[in-house]
Amino acid sequence: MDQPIIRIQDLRKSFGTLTVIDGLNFDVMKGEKLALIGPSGSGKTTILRILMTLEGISGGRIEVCGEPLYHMQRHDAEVAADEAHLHKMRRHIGMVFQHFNLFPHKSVLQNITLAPMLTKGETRAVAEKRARGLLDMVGLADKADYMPSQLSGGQKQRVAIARALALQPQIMLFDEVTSALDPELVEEVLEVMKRLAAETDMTMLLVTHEMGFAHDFADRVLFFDKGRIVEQGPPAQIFTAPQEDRTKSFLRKIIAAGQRV
Amino acid sequence: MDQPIIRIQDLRKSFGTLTVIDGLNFDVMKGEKLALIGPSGSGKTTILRILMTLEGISGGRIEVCGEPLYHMQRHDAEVAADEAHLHKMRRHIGMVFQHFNLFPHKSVLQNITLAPMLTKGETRAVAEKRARGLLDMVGLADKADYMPSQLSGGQKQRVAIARALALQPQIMLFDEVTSALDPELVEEVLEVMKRLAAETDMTMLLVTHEMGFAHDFADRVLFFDKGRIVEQGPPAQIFTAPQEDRTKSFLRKIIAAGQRV
Amino acid sequence: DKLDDLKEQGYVRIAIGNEPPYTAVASDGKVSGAAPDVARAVFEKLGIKDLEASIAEYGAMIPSLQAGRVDAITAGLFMKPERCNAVAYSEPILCDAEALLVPKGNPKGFKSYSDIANDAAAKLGAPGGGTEEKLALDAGVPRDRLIVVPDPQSGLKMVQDGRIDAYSLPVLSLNDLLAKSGDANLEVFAPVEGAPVYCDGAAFNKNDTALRDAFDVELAKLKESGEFAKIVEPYGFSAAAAMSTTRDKLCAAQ
Amino acid sequence: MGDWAGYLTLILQGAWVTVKLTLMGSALALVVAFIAGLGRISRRAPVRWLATAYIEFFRGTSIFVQLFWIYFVLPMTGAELTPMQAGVMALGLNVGAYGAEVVRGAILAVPRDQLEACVAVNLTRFQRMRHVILPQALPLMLPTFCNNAIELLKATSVVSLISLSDMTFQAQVVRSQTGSTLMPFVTILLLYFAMSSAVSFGMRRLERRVTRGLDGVR
Amino acid sequence: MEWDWNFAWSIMPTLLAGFRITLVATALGAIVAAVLGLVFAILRRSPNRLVARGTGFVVEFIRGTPLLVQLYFIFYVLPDLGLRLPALTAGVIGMGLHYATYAAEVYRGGIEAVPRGQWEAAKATNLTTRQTWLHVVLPQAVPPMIPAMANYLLAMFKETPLLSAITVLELMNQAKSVANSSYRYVEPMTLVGVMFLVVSLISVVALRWLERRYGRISR
Ligand SMILES: Nc1ncnc2c1ncn2[C@@H]1O[C@H](COP(=O)(O)OP(=O)(O)OP(=O)(O)O)[C@@H](O)[C@H]1O
Ligand SMILES: Nc1ncnc2c1ncn2[C@@H]1O[C@H](COP(=O)(O)OP(=O)(O)OP(=O)(O)O)[C@@H](O)[C@H]1O
Ligand SMILES: [Mg+2]
Ligand SMILES: [Mg+2]
Repeated sequence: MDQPIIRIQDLRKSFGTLTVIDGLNFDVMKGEKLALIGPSGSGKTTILRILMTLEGISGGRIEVCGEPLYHMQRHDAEVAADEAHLHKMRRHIGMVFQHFNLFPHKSVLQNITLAPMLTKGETRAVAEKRARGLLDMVGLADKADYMPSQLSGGQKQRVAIARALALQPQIMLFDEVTSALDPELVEEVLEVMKRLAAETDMTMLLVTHEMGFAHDFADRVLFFDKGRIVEQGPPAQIFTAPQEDRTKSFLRKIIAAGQRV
Repeated sequence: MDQPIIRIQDLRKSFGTLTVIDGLNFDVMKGEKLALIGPSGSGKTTILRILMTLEGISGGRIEVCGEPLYHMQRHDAEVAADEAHLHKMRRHIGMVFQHFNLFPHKSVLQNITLAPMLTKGETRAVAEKRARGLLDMVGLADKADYMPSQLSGGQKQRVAIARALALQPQIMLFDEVTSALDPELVEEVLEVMKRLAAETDMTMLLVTHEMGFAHDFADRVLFFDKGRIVEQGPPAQIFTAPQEDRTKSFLRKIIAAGQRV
Repeated sequence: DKLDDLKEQGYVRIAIGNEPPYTAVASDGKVSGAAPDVARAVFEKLGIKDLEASIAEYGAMIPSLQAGRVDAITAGLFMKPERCNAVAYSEPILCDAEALLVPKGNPKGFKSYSDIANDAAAKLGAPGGGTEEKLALDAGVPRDRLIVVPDPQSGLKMVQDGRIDAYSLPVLSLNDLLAKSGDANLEVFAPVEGAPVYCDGAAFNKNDTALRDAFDVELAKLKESGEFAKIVEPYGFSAAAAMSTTRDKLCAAQ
Repeated sequence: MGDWAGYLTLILQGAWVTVKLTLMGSALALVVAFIAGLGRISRRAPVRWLATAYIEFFRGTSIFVQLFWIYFVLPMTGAELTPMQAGVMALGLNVGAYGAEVVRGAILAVPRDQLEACVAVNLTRFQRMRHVILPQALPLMLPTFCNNAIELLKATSVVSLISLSDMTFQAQVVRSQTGSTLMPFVTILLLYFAMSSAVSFGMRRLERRVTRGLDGVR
Repeated sequence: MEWDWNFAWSIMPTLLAGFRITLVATALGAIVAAVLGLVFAILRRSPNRLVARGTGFVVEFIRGTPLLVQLYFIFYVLPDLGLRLPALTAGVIGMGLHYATYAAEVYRGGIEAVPRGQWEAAKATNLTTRQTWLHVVLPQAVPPMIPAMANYLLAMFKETPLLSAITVLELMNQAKSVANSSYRYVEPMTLVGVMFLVVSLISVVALRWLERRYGRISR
């Protein structure tokens, strides 16, 4: 078997006195599509944010692409990572946020080309070429020169996906990328993501409340509660034959609220 | 047949140059439960806001409980209503908002008793007694002394419903009361509303994207597009055998996005 | 009339400057100095026991009088024709000549305002709108070399710091200033050549000439009795100078 | 050269005048700020114009000029004010104009939702303001009010123009009488700083009291 | 005291000369304040506790004490310590320093108003700290600051009369000189008031425009 691309060992995270993640372990294989589901406050977002280095850790160890994320070697000892190490590691990872977080003062095209030009030293021509390709893929080829404020939520989110892809990370993190969208706009974003999952061998971690989408998208589903994995397995098993009571009751409620026509 | 409790005649509403409602006509019977559905921007919220007198009208006429809402008699002529007339008419109507709009500086109990004490001159004792009864009904009897910030979204919305009910209006308006809630919390609010619909003969107008709930809740469904009623009828007909193309395509999209497990 | 009002009220409000020896404020806040002391003596004779002295900027004094905020000014506000038009002066009280505060040995040899006007690099400090400013301007000192100094202490400091080459005030003011500073590197050149001796008087509102006349009567008695000299001479002022001239002369002078 | 202790007392007397000016000026400013701030958002156009004229005038001209007018020009119209009254009036009206904008801003910053909720439960205009809008606007105003109070404290030093013996003025007197520049100025710098620190300390405590129970709202 | 048009007219050239100095002092002071304010704002965010706290204290001290006293200090006390500044320079530095403490607050507010999501997006696209500031944060933080900065510019303009205390011959000082030598106060003082008012009213219109132009950024 391959080396896992993400390895989480005994991860702990507290905010002040509140322990949000307490001794978490799991591995992710290269190319795997993972869906993280679970009730509000169970720590799903926190895990993605930790992987993106937006949040520090309180304990444990994470390896990404075979290298420790929050630690580094110095004079034969392993010490806490500095900003330079984090910067290097972030090359491997991209993230799409619930609220898009586009740069409002830059055009759609500039949103996508900014980081490649600055962090990889790409020329404008190269960066723009790839950006246009990505915009084409997310179905927004004609919106390159729009400002984010001129786009609908669904369009914004598709730009955000293109922006993250532009850096060609090996791992993509998606945090409830449709939950801030009007119901009618959800579909267009999920469409893009489904295609992405099918066409690339990128590793993907997805946090979502859209159970149907999680089902179609994921190779493996992790059900979280209170910062721990309660149950995991292939979607067919989790959604149709959950083992744990907590999983069952969660799915029952979601279904009652969501599936109403 | 009874006199309708709401009668909307040739209603027009523009924001600046944008005409949002253009020649709308419909009546609501006493005790009727109406669901307003339709795509984003079709004017559903605007209609409720006009009924609540949060927005003025640009033309047409509305009668509530047999009296004109935006007009009044003065010296034998009908003139635009003044604040005093609106104040009088608002007695008949209550509204629950998408974002709850609780008063953050008042406790749950005070949120409910404030208006009855101020507008109807009820004593604290009377107002609190009814408030506690209402809190009991919405399942929050033990939260009377909490501040809104200490409640979950679902709890906030149930308080907001109790607050509107405390004034004992004849007509209740609900504008997407669950769309700002976490999926797991939607059910508890819909539960309360279902009970309310079953137990009282209050007239209710509901704007929602929860088609399942609209189906269970309403006596009649109005499908709006671009400020006009495209189609109306009993839920069974609208949801299972829509006549208009616009209705069909709308329902198809909503179903694709919503029904995923 | 005004005098009766003041008697009834029991006190008179005067404006004084913040410039020893015309004014002195003791560390307990008690106001003395030549100008208030004379005023106190005269008003006592007029039957008004108390003096309520408030320190004001020179520039604010005449407006205060005109606005009825004070009943009189006794502050070393020298009589000059324009001022005589603006207020009603008593007979002369405190007389003094103009002087220059300069570095020790008067290195640039300033003896008159025209000396300063002729030295293209020289800067002169003087109170804004004061007699010295007017004399210097008349002697041809250009506006941009004539620095408006807010108060004597600032003027002293500016000479010490070399910001100005000379600072002009009446002789006694500068003497007092220099004595207090204890600075051996400065000296007072007095009197400025070509500058007349000026005298101040108590200034009243133009409408209160009756009060002014009453004041004059008592002031004359005070001068006669020698009491006047006893008050002003300890401060360094010459009683004889004040008694040798009159308001009419001073107000007519150019 | 002299008796430092005595002259220090003189400066402290000035400090007392400064404190009185600050307290009374702030009280006046507060009242004026609410009147003009509410006037600014009145439904009646003439009230709005009046409030706007007052605010723009007092924010537009320098406090020196205002002080001068109030002290020297107003008496000619028959209104006789003591220097203290004139000082308080100038400071209060000047800072009140700034405060009015704070009041207006804070009221407008209360989310529109709240106003709509008030309409939906049928409160009258006065009830909305009194029970819902102002209680929420107040905590938003306090930090700026604190700054305004400190501005007012600092502005008291200009009253020396109208011969009020405030702290700065007394320092000038001491400077003339003793010939020392350093000592009086250092003393009053420290005293001013102590006063402004006291103002911000008091305001912070007040703020904590007013915002209690409002946590997590905004 | 009656209003005398002839007199008012005759003193206009003098007052306008003072007005020029007032404008020069304001402009120079504004530049000092803008630059120094940024320095204060950055030092206050320094990871070095001592630097951050020390700057914080200095800023609080300057902001808690009157500009007038600070001007006296700079002009009359600093020469004792060997630093003798010309009057206008001292005034510009004094005003600049004083208003820099306000500008620092504006910078801080503008920076904090940039949503956290923007910092996070910058990190997620792996920009360095410098790149984040330069390309993401400052372009969003600066435009909303402009109205507040303009406001302080106006406030500073109105405080220039304080410079008369350190012998700068600005508008108010000229007016006082005129008043002292002519014994007419109403005309010069009123004219000064009118000049201030005219500038302020023009500024208010300009400010409104700036607020509309830069006050809000659509996200
Ligand atoms: N910056 C923070 N400071 C304090 N507590 C935090 C912070 N971020 C998250 N938390 C807490 O950590 C817990 C887990 O939060 P997290 O956002 O990871 O949950 P989640 O599973 O993503 O929930 P949701 O489905 O609502 O997004 C919650 O209790 C939350 O309140
Ligand atoms: N205050 C306003 N000013 C200008 N336009 C407005 C205003 N309020 C609503 N509109 C416009 O009126 C139209 C109808 O809005 P409305 O909120 O009633 O739609 P809706 O059917 O409730 O949509 P949604 O499902 O998104 O809530 C929209 O185009 C909206 O942009
Ligand atoms: Mg989350
Ligand atoms: Mg709506």
